[in-house]
Amino acid sequence: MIVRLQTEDFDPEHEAQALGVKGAGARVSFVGTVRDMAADRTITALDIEHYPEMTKAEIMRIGAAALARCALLDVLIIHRHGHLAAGDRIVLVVTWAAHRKTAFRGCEEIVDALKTRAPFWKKEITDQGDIWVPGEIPAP
Amino acid sequence: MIVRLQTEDFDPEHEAQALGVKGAGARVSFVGTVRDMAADRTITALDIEHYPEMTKAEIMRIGAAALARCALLDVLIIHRHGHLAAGDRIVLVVTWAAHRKTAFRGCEEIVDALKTRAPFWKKEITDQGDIWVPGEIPAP
Amino acid sequence: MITVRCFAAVREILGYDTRKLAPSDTLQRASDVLNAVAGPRIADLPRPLLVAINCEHAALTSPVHDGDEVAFFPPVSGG
Amino acid sequence: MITVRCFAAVREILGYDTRKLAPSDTLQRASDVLNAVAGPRIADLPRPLLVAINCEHAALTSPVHDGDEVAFFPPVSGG
Repeated sequence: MIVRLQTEDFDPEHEAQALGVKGAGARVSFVGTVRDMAADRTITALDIEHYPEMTKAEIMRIGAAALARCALLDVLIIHRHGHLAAGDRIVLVVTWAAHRKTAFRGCEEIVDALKTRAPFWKKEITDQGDIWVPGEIPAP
Repeated sequence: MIVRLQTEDFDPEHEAQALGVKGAGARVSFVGTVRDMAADRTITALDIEHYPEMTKAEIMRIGAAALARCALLDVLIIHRHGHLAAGDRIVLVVTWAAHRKTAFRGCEEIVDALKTRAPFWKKEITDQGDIWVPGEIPAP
Repeated sequence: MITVRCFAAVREILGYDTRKLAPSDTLQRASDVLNAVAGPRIADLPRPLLVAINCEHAALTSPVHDGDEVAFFPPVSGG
Repeated sequence: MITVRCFAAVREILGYDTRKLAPSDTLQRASDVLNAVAGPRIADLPRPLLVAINCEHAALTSPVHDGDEVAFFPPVSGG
């Protein structure tokens, strides 16, 4: 399992290839990007704040849980922070498994967990001013 | 929506970028590859037969159904046929959506439908002889 | 004419991939076409057997008309 | 010492990102730490308010010990 936090962009295919996972019949990738519109406002940029000492540890816990629960062969998670422009990639989650269902399940579980558990906070820079993106409340 | 059938390999990221989809917050990709092991046998290659006149039409129907049902922004499906080696890519399905849940739902629906509806048949070339891969029976 | 197409194990068992049949009153449904082309080897064919008519999934009970292409094949395995 | 960290809207409202508190019998739980650092501005903080202790998610009722790092922040938004 690889977990990386960075300010720079990444190439999803290059990163996935670099892991050199063998024997997987299925690979599922999620790429999240900065949207340029939300409801009534135009978004020009996104400032992503995080809790450096906690972020990597929490993402490792999220990845390890999915790895075990979904019998994944490997997991790659790259998350950016800092100042991003509309259209920029924010996050990459790749899961490898013998079969498609577990690869899909693992990837979606990780993305869901990032939303509710990984300590990032996003401020949208919009034509209506700067707005904190409301976080998602974890299920009890 | 792009649907392509080919014998040659493809680069997943290059193909996805080429569509130039704008405004998607989420992109989910599935890459299926030829496994090198299955239960007790070693697989060296896979011969994929298909029904050329039907295949593209059926995949277009599958993609269009997911596009509408999951409110996807766009869909890309590339499927190979012919003689593939263990580890080779077989299929790429990419879905773009405003939000992650619909992108995941759409991608998985398409991959599931390819399994049960797209007219491909796979013969594994293994150390135990050549074996037709059993197809999946569509739900009634 | 009715065009019959066979794929994968069906093709291997019946020994051809394409055949033409003259339309006839005895060829009302896809199952009639199958009986005409398979004869006694019908027992050797994989089950379930899938049917497509004019490149769309159909059933053995689906009606067949002059000019149709009727295909028989085992369950598919795309993706 | 107990280290207090504040993020995002919590940081903006309280006006600092890190503070140190001397351990005391009145600082038993994360909620006691919050009261000590927020004072009356506690009413302005976003709800629900999340808590982490030593870089793991915790609750306002979780116990706090000397040497702990206690963080307060709004619901997160990764991915």
